[in-house]
Amino acid sequence: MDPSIIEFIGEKSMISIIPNFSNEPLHLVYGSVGPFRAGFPVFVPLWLATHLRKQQKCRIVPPEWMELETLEEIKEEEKRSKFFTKMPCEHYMVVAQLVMSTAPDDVPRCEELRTIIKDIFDIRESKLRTSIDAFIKGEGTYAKLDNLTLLEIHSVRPILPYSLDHIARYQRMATASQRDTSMLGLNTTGSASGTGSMSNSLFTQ
Amino acid sequence: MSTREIMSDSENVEQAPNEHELSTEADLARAYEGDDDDDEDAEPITAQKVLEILETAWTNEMFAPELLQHQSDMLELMMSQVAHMEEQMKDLDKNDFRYVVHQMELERIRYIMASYLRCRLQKIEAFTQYIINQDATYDAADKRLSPEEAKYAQEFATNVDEYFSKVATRYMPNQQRGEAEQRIVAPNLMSHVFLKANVAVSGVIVGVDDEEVDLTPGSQHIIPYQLVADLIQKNQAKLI
Amino acid sequence: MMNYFPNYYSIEDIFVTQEKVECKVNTRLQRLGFLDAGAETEDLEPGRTINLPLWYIKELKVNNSYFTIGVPDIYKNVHKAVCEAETTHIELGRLHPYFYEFGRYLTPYDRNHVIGRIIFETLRQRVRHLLDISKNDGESKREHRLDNIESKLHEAGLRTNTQYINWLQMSGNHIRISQLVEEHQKKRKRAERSDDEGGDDTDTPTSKKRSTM
Amino acid sequence: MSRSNRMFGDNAFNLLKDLQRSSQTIPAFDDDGVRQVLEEIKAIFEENVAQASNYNSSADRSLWPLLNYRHAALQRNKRCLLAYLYERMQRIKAMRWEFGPIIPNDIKPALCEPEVQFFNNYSKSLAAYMRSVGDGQGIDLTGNLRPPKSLYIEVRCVENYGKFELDDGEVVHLRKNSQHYLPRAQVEPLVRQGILQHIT
Repeated sequence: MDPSIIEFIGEKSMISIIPNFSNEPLHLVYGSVGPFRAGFPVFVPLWLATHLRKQQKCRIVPPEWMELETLEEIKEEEKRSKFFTKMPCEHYMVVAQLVMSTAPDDVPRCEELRTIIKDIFDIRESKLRTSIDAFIKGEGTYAKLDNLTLLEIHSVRPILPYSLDHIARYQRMATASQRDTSMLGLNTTGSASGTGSMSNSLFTQ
Repeated sequence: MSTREIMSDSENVEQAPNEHELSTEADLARAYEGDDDDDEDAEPITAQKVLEILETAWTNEMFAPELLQHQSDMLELMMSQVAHMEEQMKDLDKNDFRYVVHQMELERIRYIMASYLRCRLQKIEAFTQYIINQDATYDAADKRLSPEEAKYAQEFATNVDEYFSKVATRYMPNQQRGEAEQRIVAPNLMSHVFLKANVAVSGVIVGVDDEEVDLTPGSQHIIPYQLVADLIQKNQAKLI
Repeated sequence: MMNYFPNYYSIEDIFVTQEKVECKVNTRLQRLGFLDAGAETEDLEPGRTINLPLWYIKELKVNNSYFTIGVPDIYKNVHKAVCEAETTHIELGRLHPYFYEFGRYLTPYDRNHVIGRIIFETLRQRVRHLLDISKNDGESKREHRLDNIESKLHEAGLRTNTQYINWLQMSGNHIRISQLVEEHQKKRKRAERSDDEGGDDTDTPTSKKRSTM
Repeated sequence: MSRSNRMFGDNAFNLLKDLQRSSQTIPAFDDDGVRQVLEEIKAIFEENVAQASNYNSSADRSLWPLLNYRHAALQRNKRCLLAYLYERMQRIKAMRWEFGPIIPNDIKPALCEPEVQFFNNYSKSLAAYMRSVGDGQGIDLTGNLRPPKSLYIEVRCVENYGKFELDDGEVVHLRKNSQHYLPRAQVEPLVRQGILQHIT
C-alpha cells in the first residue's frame, strides 16, 4: 500500500467550500451533497473540493484546526505527552497536503502551516520509532497504537510488522528447541519427515 | 438476481437521499446481517451501505494474510448500481457538472472493486490448493471463494499441474505420501497486522501466554493476525 | 509483496539450505566416502570432518548416530555483544549472509541452546537501527553490514520512505509504464542499436493486438 | 561414483541461481539443465531401488545412511526443479498483466511449449473470470490500477500509434510527440504499454 491509497481513503473526508455557482443537490452513492448556492458554504468530499477548486469553481474553507495557534498548541501538547495525542482530524496530513497544494491562496499563512504540520508529523513519527524500540525490547508481540493516523502507520509499514514476524518466528524456534531437545530437524514446509518416515515410501513406485 | 437499482439524480434530482435504496431480496440483507431471525421484512440495504461494506472488505482484504469471505452479493449490487447510473447519464453532456461529478465517483467505486478483486486473485493464485482444501470443509454459506473464483481457482490449479507435469513431474518417480501436502503454499497467519476495534470486545487473547486484553471502540493495535481473525470475520474490528 | 515466510518453492530458502555445515563423522558409513573430498576411501571413516549441506542435515534427527553437527563459531562470537546489547555495529552480513535463517535451521542441533536465543536477541536489538537507516538513505549503506533478512527489511523501509517523499512532492500518482514493458523496450532499443541501421521495426511486440481483456 | 563428483543437487541449484540472477523478464527455458536434473533424479532413484531390494531382504542396515542421503538428494533435486518452474510461472503470469494477452514476439522463444500453453490457458481463464464477475456483468481487472485522481489526463505520445477511438466514437490521431487531453480510464492501457506518457 502506498500513500496514494491513503490519500484516496482520506479524500472521503468532508470539507467546506464556497462555490461560485449554483446547482441542485447531487445524490452520490456515498450520500448527497449540495445544494450548491453561489457564495454559501457547503460540505463536500475532499476529492470533489479539490476538483472544483482546480476548475476555479469554488474557494476551499480551511478546516478550523488548520490555523497557526491551534497547531502550535497541538505541537506543544505532542511534545509534552508520552502518548500520541488525538489529532483534530484522522487524515490531517492528507487534508493539509491536498488543500495546501491545490488551494494555497485559500489558506492564510500557508507556508508556516505547512512547516508546523510537518513538525507535528515528524515529532509523532520519531515518537513512534522510540515506542517501537521500547516495545520490541519488552518482548511483546502486541502493542496499542491509539490515535495514530493511517499515514503515520504507513511510515513503519511494512518494516515494523515484518520485523515483528521475524522476531516472533525466531522466538518460537528458540522456545521450541529448548522444550524438546530430541526434536527432528525442522522442515520448512512443516512436515516432520525425519529419517524414519521414509522407509515405507522410498521404494514404492 | 433481480435488483431494482437506486435512481440516480441525473434523472430524478428531487429524490430524497433516504429513498436511495436498493430493494433487495430479504435473504440478501440477511446474508450480511447474519440470520439470527428469519423475518421476511429484513431492512432493505442502501447503495451507500453496500459501498461501505465493500470498502471495508477491500481494506481488510489488502491487509489480511489469508483470503477472507467473498462479497459477491454486495459486488453484484454495486456493479448493477454503477451500470445503471452510467445508463442514466449517457445522454448528459460530458461537461455537465452532474456528469463529471458522478463519473468521478463511479471511477472511485470502480477502482475499489477492481483493486479488491485483484487482491483476492493474487491470494487465490498464491495459496490455490490451501484455499480449495479449506473451502471444501466449509458449508456453502461460509465459503471464502465466490462461485466464479472457485472456478478460476480450479482452472488455475489444473493449469499449473499440467505445466509442471509436461515439463517435469511426469518424468519423476512417483510421488511419496505427503509430498503433495508439502508443496501446498499457505499464508502466514501469524503475520502482524494493524487493527482498529469497531466495538468493545472483551477478553481478546493477545499473546502466546494467553494474556487477555479488552479492546475499547476505536482503539488501535498491532497484533498477530490469527489472534484477531474472528473479530474481522464478525466485523467487530477492521484492519488498517 | 509478502513477507519472508518460506514455502516449498521459496528460492531464498533453497539458497539458505544450500549452505554447508561442518560435521564430524561418528561411525563408519558404508559407501558414503564420496562426501569426503579429502579422502580416497569407499566408506566414510569415523573421526573425519566433512561439510554437509543444510538440505541434508535438516533431514537428520538431532540425536542421530552418524554425524555430530558442528555449531559455527559465528554465533558464539556474537554472544558477548548480544549480552551487552551492543549488536548494532556488528557486520552481520560478513559473518554470514544468512545469519538468521542459517541459525534458525541450526537451532535444534545446538545442544547449548544459544543459537536460537542469539538470533532472536540480535534481531530484536537491531530493529531500531534498521528503522533509523531506512529513514536516512545513503548513510550506513555499507556492504556486509546487514544479513539477507535485514537487507530485505531495509529495502522495504527505504521504499516506504521514497514513496512518502514522492507523495509529499505530489509526484506519486502518475500512471506509469509497466515495469516489464519498460525493461523490454530498453532491451529492444539496445538490440536495435547494435543491429544494422534501418532495421524494420514494425514488428514491435506491443504494436498490434492490444486488447486487454 | 567418482571422487570428483560434486555433491548431488548442484545442477538443480544452478538452474535456480541462473534464473534468480536474470532480469525481470524471462530468460530462455534451460532445456539442458532441466534434462540433467531429471536424469540425476532418475539415476538416484534407480540406484536406491536396486539397493533397497538387498536392503529389504537382509537384516543388514549398514547401507541405510547411503540410501537416506540419496533420498534427501532426490527430494532436493525435485524441490529445486519445481521451484525453478514455479518462479518462471510467476514471471509468465506477470507478463499477462503487463503485456496483455499476446506474448511479445521476441520473448516467445524464451518459453518452452508447455509454458506457452500455460500462458494461453491462464489468459483465457483470467478473461473468463473477469467477464463472469457480478453475475456476468464483468469487470476489467487489468485497468483501474491506481486510485483515480481526475477524469482526464494530459499525455504525450511516445511513438506513432495511429488512430485511437474513444468510447464515445471520437477518433484521435496519436502521432509521435503530440500531446492530448484524454479520458484517464481509456488511455491507461496505452500508458502502461509505453505508447503514451502521462505528463502533468
